[in-house]
Amino acid sequence: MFTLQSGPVDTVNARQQLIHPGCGGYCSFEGWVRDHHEGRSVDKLIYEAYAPLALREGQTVIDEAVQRFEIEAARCVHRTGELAVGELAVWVGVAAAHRDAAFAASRYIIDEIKTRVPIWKNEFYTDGTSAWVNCAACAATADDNQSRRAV
Amino acid sequence: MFTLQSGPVDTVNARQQLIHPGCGGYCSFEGWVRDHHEGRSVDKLIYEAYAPLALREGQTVIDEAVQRFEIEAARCVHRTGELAVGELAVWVGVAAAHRDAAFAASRYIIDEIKTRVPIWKNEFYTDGTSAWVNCAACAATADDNQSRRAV
Amino acid sequence: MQIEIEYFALLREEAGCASETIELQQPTPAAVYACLNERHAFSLPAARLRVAVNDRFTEWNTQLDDGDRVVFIPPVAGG
Amino acid sequence: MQIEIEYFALLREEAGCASETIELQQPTPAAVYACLNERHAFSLPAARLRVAVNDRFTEWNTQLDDGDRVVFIPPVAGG
Repeated sequence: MFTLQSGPVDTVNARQQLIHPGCGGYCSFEGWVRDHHEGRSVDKLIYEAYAPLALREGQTVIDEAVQRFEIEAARCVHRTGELAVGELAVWVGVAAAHRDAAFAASRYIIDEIKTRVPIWKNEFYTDGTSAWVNCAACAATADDNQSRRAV
Repeated sequence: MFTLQSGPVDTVNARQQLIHPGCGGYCSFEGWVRDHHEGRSVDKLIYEAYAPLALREGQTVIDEAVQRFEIEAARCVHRTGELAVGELAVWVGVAAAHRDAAFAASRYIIDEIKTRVPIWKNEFYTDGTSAWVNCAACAATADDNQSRRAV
Repeated sequence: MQIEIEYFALLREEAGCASETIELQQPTPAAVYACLNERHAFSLPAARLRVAVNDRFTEWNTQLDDGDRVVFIPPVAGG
Repeated sequence: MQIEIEYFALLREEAGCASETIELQQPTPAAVYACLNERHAFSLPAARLRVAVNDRFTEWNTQLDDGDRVVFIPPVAGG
């Protein structure tokens, strides 16, 4: 199951949903808001999601993981809105009979979520500027000023 | 930090110890007591540790992970004593700037803990028998009766 | 035909609005983006974007129907 | 020399005790295990074990000192 959430994620409860007596391995990944990115000091960030498609594509990623790996269940929760440094941005949990599959599926899910699901990250730096991550590099080829604008 | 614990593991607190503002990736692995093992139905198990050496070797594994991978911190807690199906037997947590290192170090730690740290698992089956896991296969070459005895 | 466009992230900021409607004959996502790019001078070329129609990923040369909702998707950055 | 042996897991069950002391001239872990194996008929050959002396992994041919504590380590199964 893939969900979007505008408030803090209850990881204890999210993990609880995956407990199953046939499972011997559980792997979880969490993405936290770092205080730096590519050498710049980060103050906070805002995640914006194209919700209907993000939910559909996120669920497709989960379904693919269940197909590809010998796992019992997998979940992913992604935050939207404003997050401070240290806050949890994304949570992935996978339960499986064995650890190989739990690790592999966890990794697959976070990698695919990051590259396929329409969620964007607006990073706000301590110097007062901000940038849409990934867009900055692309847009730089066209016009550097558009992507690193004053707040 | 590597620790042994005879009661339930507080994974929420254990995770909390790893939170660091420079970290963007957190990977955790949990080993749970499965209700089956190699086709046999498991009732409960007992972990026995050679504590002084287990603590030393467990800490060596953690130190190696910190040396080998670009991680900020890692912890592992292993249970001892009697565990029911579904209980957490081992917990690993790793925080890093990036997810590659978090996943790799988590995997390294659980793999090494399982093969190097002197902790033994006595599995009790629903048919009333029990076996020391791993020893059973080794001992089988000598005398199969010694390793699968009535409880 | 009337096509509705919804904007997100950098494109929303550059368009200066969250959505708008344009009128085009025999529209495709490619034609819609070219038209809007004239208006807003987006910093992202179409080659950097994906496109969704009615909340599903779609090809750039798909024929659009009246009332279709189109979203141009800048490089994503979840996680 | 007096050597203390501590047993764990399968070896503890097969020895029928958690620890014992034996007396040997010029003892090594290999000699100690051979001696104890005569007494207890362990199901695990030495080749399947590791050995620790005073809580550190050690080689089988290490010369032991009086009062050393030896632990024979069956295949582990943590996690």
